[in-house]
Amino acid sequence: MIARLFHFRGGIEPDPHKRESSAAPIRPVPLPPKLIVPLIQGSRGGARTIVTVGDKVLKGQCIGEAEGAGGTAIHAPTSGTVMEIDRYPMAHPSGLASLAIVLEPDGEERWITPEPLDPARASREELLLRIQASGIVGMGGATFPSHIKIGKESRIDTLLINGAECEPWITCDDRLMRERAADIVAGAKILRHLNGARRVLVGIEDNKPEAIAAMTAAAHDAHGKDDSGVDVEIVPIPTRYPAGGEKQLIRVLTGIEIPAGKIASDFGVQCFNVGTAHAVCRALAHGEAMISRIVTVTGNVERPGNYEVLLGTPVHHLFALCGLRPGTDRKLMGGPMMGFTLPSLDAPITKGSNCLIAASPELFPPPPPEQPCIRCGTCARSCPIGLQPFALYWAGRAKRFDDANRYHLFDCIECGCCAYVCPAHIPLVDYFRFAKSEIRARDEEDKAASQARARFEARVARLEREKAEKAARLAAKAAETRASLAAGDAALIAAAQKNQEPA
Amino acid sequence: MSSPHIRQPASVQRIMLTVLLALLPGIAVYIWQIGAAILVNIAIASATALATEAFILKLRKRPLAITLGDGSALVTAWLIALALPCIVPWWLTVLAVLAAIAGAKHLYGGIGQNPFNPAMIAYCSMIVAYPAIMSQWPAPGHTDFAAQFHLILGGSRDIDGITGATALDAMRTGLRNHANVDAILASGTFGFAGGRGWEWLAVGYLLGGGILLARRIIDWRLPLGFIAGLGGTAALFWLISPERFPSPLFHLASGGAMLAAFFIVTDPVTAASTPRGKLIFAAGVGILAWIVRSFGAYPEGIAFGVLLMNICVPWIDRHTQPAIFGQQQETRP
Amino acid sequence: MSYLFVVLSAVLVNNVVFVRILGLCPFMGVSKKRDTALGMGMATTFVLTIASGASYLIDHYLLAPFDLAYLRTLAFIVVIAAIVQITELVIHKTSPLLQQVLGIYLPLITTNCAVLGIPLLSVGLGYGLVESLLFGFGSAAGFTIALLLFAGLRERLEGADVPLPFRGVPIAMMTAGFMSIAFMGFAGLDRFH
Amino acid sequence: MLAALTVMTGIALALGAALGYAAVHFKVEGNPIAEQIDALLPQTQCAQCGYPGCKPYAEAVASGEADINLCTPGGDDAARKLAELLGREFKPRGVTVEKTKTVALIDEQTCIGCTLCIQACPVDAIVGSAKQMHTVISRICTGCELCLPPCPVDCIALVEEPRTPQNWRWKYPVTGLKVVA
Repeated sequence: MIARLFHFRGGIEPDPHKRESSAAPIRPVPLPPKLIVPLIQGSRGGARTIVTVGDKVLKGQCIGEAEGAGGTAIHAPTSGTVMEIDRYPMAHPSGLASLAIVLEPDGEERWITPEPLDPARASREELLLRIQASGIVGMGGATFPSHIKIGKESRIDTLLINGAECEPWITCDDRLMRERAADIVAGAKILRHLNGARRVLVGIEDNKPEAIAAMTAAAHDAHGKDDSGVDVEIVPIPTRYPAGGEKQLIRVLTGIEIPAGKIASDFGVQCFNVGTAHAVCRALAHGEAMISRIVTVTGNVERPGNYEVLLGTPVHHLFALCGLRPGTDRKLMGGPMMGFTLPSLDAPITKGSNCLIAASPELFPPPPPEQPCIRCGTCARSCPIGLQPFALYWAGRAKRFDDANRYHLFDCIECGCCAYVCPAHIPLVDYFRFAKSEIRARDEEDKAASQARARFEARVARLEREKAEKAARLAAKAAETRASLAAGDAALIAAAQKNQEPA
Repeated sequence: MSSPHIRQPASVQRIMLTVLLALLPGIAVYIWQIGAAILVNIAIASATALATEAFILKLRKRPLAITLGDGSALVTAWLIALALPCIVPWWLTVLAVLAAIAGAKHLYGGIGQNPFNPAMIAYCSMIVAYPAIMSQWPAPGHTDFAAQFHLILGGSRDIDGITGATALDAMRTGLRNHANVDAILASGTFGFAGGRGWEWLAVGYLLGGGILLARRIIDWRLPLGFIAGLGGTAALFWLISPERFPSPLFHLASGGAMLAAFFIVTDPVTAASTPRGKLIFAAGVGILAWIVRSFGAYPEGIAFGVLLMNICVPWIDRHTQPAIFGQQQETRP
Repeated sequence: MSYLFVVLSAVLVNNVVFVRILGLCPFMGVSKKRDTALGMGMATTFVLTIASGASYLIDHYLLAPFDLAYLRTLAFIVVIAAIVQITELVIHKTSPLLQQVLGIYLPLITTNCAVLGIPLLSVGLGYGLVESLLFGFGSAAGFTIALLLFAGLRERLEGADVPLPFRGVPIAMMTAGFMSIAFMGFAGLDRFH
Repeated sequence: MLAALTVMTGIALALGAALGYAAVHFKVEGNPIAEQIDALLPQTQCAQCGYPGCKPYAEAVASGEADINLCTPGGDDAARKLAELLGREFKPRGVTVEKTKTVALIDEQTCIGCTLCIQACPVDAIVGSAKQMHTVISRICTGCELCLPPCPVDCIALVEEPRTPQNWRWKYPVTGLKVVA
C-alpha cells in the first residue's frame, strides 16, 4: 500500500462538468469520406511517407516510417486508397498547414494480418522497436514518443499510470478506464516489464468512483497472472486541477518534485497516460498499431459523449455526428483550461487530441475586459509551480525578457490557473506564451548570428590564407625566374668575355 | 481567444468594496471618539478623487466605467481622509487627494502601476508643506461637530482647547525636554494605551483588518511584519530604557499604526509581493516608523516609512524570489 | 560615534541626490539599468573618496597657508579632473577586472557636480582629513544607494502605461521627487544625540 | 597674486607631469570594445554599412571612425543598443527592421553555374561548382542580398521563410484597456 499522498502547491477547483459526457459508453464513429493523416504526430519527430498516391493500403498498415530515433510512425486508420500527399491545416492554434497523407476509405475495413508479440518472450530491443513501429506516443496530449521514455536506461523505482484527468469537461480517460480496464492494466504490466519498476501506481482523481472501481477490479484480476510479483495499485487522489499534470501527479503520489528541464526517469519515476498503457497493450498483445483514440465531444452539442475516433478524422465530421446546437461561437480542442480555439474545422484528430468542445457564450462566457494588474498575488497562490505570475506578466508586458527568464518563465506549464483566478481578468497565459516564443525566437536569432559570424570569419581566414599561398607561389615563381635569369646572365657574360678575348 | 476558457468570478471591484466595508468599524469609532467631521472629510476626499480620476481618464481617452467603477480611487480617498487630521481646512484635503490621484497614481498610468502608495504621498507632501496644520488634531474629548466643521471651512485655528497635539506629539515634545515617560503619560492626553480615544480607534481598525484577513483580501504577512517591526523595535528599546522610550503598546495604539498595519502597508500595488519580501517590507516600514517617531523631525513616521520602503520594493522583490517547484529538494539517489 | 554620524548623515539624512540635489545628471542618465547603476555608483564612490581626501590636502597644505581660499573651486576642479584621468589610466593598465566594472563610467564622473560639490561642502563644514574621507565616502555611498534604488524603480516603470507626455525623463524626475519627499522623513535624525 | 599664480602653476605642472607619466606608462593595446560591438550586430555580413562585414564595421565603430547608425539589417534597434553600449547619443537609422526573415533562393532552371554568387556569399551558404547548378543552404543564409548583383542571369530571389507550426510565434496579447469606450 502507498503510505501517504503528498500535496502540490496552488491549484484550483473549477466546475468539473464531467457528467455531460461521461454517462454514455464509448461509441464508434462512421467512416468519414476522407481521412487526413498528418506526417508529424509525435513531439520528437515525424514520419517519412512510404506510400505513393494511388496505393491501396490495409487497415493498420504502416504508411509512414518513423524518421530518426525520435520519430513516430503513422498507419492507415482504415483500408482504402492514398488520394494525395499535401499540406493541410492542422489542429494547432496557428491553423498553419503541414504535410499529411489523405486516404479515401473503401469501406471494407480490411485489417493487415496482426502480429502480436509476447512480452515475456521477446527481447527488450524487440519490444521497444515494436512500440516505436506501432507509432505509440503519450496520449495525454504531449505526444512524447513512448519508446524513448520507456527505453531510458535509468533505474526506475515507480511506474505511474496517469488516470487523473483533471481538466474539466474531458472524460475520455474516465470512460476508457471504466470500459477497458483490463487492457490498461495489461499495458501497465508490459511497461513495468520494460522498465523494471518495483511498484505500479495508477492515480485517479476521486471524482471518478466508477473508473476507480473498474480499475481496482481489473488490477485484482491481474494479480498473480505473471511472475513479476508486482501488483498494479489503484490510488484515488484528491480532485484538484492540475493534479493530472505529469509533474504534479508524481509529486502527489511519490512526493518527488521534478525540476523544469529535468526528466522524471532521472528520479526513478516514469509516468504514462492510461490511454498510452492501453495502446501499448493493443500494439503488443494484439498487434494493432495506433490508429484510433478515444475523444470526448462535449459542450454545446446534442449528443455529448466519448467516441472511438480514427486518427485523421476531420473535426467537422465529429461535430456533425454529435449535432452542434445553435449558439456555438467557437470550437475548442483540448480542455477549457489548456485547450485552444480551432482555427479550422477541417483539421484532423491526431494522437494527442483528447477532447473537442463546442463553446457557446452561455457555457464559456467571454472574458470580462482586462484590467490593470494590482499585484494582489492571487495568481501566485494558485500557481502549482510556485511562480509569481504577475512578475512574469510585468516582465512580459515590458518586454524585459531577461527578467522573465530570471523569474523562471520556462518553468511555467501554461496550466491556466493564474488566469483562471485573476480578479483583473488578465489573460496571463497569453503573455507567457508570447514571451516564451519571443525568447525562443531570439535565441534562434542569436544562434544564427554566431553561426554566421563563425562562417564569415572562417571565410575571411580562408581567403587570406589563399591569398598568402598565392603570393607565396608567385614569389617562389619569381625567385625561380630570377634565378634562372641570373644564371642566364652569368652565361651571357661569360660568353661575352670569351668573345672579347680574341680581340 | 486562447486558454483558459473559463474563469473564476472575481473582480478588482469586489476587493476594493470589501476594503471600504472593512474601514467602516474604524470610521464608526472615529466619529464616536474624535469627531463626526471625518464624514465631511471623507465626502470631500471622495468627491475630489472621483472627479480627478474621471477628468484624467477623459483626458487620456480611456474607458471611464471600468476604472472609475473599480473603487480604488475611493479607497485612496478614504485612507487620506482618515490619515489627515479631521479638522484640516477643506482645501488641504483637496490638495492631498490631487497629489495622490493625479500625481502618485495617474502619472504612472493609473491603478496597479504606481510605485508609491498614493495616500502616503498625499500625507507626506502635506506634512512637508503644512507642518503646523498637519499636527493639529481635535483635543481629546472635543468632538463638537460645529467647531470642527468651522475649522474645515477655514475658520481661525487659534482657539485654544479645541485643537491639541496628538499623543505621539506630546510624547515627543516631553522626551525632547528630558521628561520621564511615566511623567509624560500622567499628563492627561493619554488613555490606557495610547492617546485618549485613539486606542479605541485602533481597536476599530483591528476589527476591519480581521475582516480583510478572513476574506483573504490581504496577506497576513504584511500586518504581522509591520506590527513585529514597530512593536519589536519599540519593545527592545523600552526594555533597555523604559524612562526614555515608551512601550510597544503605546506605539501600536497611537497614531495611525493600526490603520497602517491593515490598510496601508497591505496595499498590494506598492508593497513587496513575494512572501518573504512582504515580511521584510512590512517590518521595514515598522522599524523606520519607530525611528522617525523617536528621533525624527515629524510626529508620525509611518507615512515616511511606507514611502521609503516603497522605494526598496523592486530590490526586495528581486532578492526574495521564492523557491519554485523542484527547487527545494535536490536529486534523490 | 561622531565618525559614524558623519557617514550616516551623508548617506541618509543629507543624501547627496535627494536632499542636496547634487549629481542629477548621472543620476538620471545612468539609472536605466541596475548593473550600469551599480558600476556608476562604485566608480563614483572610488573617485569621490579619493577626491575628498586630495581636496582636503590641497586646501589644508597649499591654499590655506597662502591664504588662497578664493581659488578653492578652481583648484579642486583641476585636481579632480586630473585624478579621474589618472585613475582611469591606472585602472586600465593594472586591473582589467576593475576596468570592466568601472571603465566606461570613469570619464563620465568628471562631469558629476557631486564630485566637486562634496569636497567644497566638506571644507565648508570644517572637516578634518578622516572626516573628509568619510564624508566623501558616505556621500558617494548615498549616491550609489539612491542610484540603485532608483534604477530598480525605473525598471519597474518600464511596464507602466505612463501618459505619453510623461514617458521617460519626466516620470523619472517625478519619481525622484517622490523619493526626495520620502527621504525628508530622515530630517532631524542627524541632530539627535 | 604671485602666490596664487605659483600655487596654481605648481598644481598644474605637477598634475600635468603625473598625467603624462601615466599616459606613457599605463598605455594598453587592444580594443575589447570592438568585440562587444560585434556581439550586438546582426551578423548578416551584408556590407551595407560600407565595411566588408560585421567585424570590420565593429572595429571601425570602436575606433571612432564609423558612425553607430550605419547598420541596415540591425536598424534603429541596433543603433540604439550601440548608443547605449558606447554612451553616445542615439541617431535614428530611419529603418525599422521588418521581422520576417528572408533567404536567397536560386531558380535552379535558370542558373548557369557561373560561381559568381558563391564568391560573393560572405558566409559560404551557396554550394555548387563551375557549369553545375548552384543551391542555397537556407539554414545558413543570412539574407544579405550580396549574391543578387553578381548573378548574370538574375536567377536569385529573396523569399520569406515559410511559416510552419514549428516556427510560428504567439502574438502579443491585445489588451482590452486600450479600447476607447
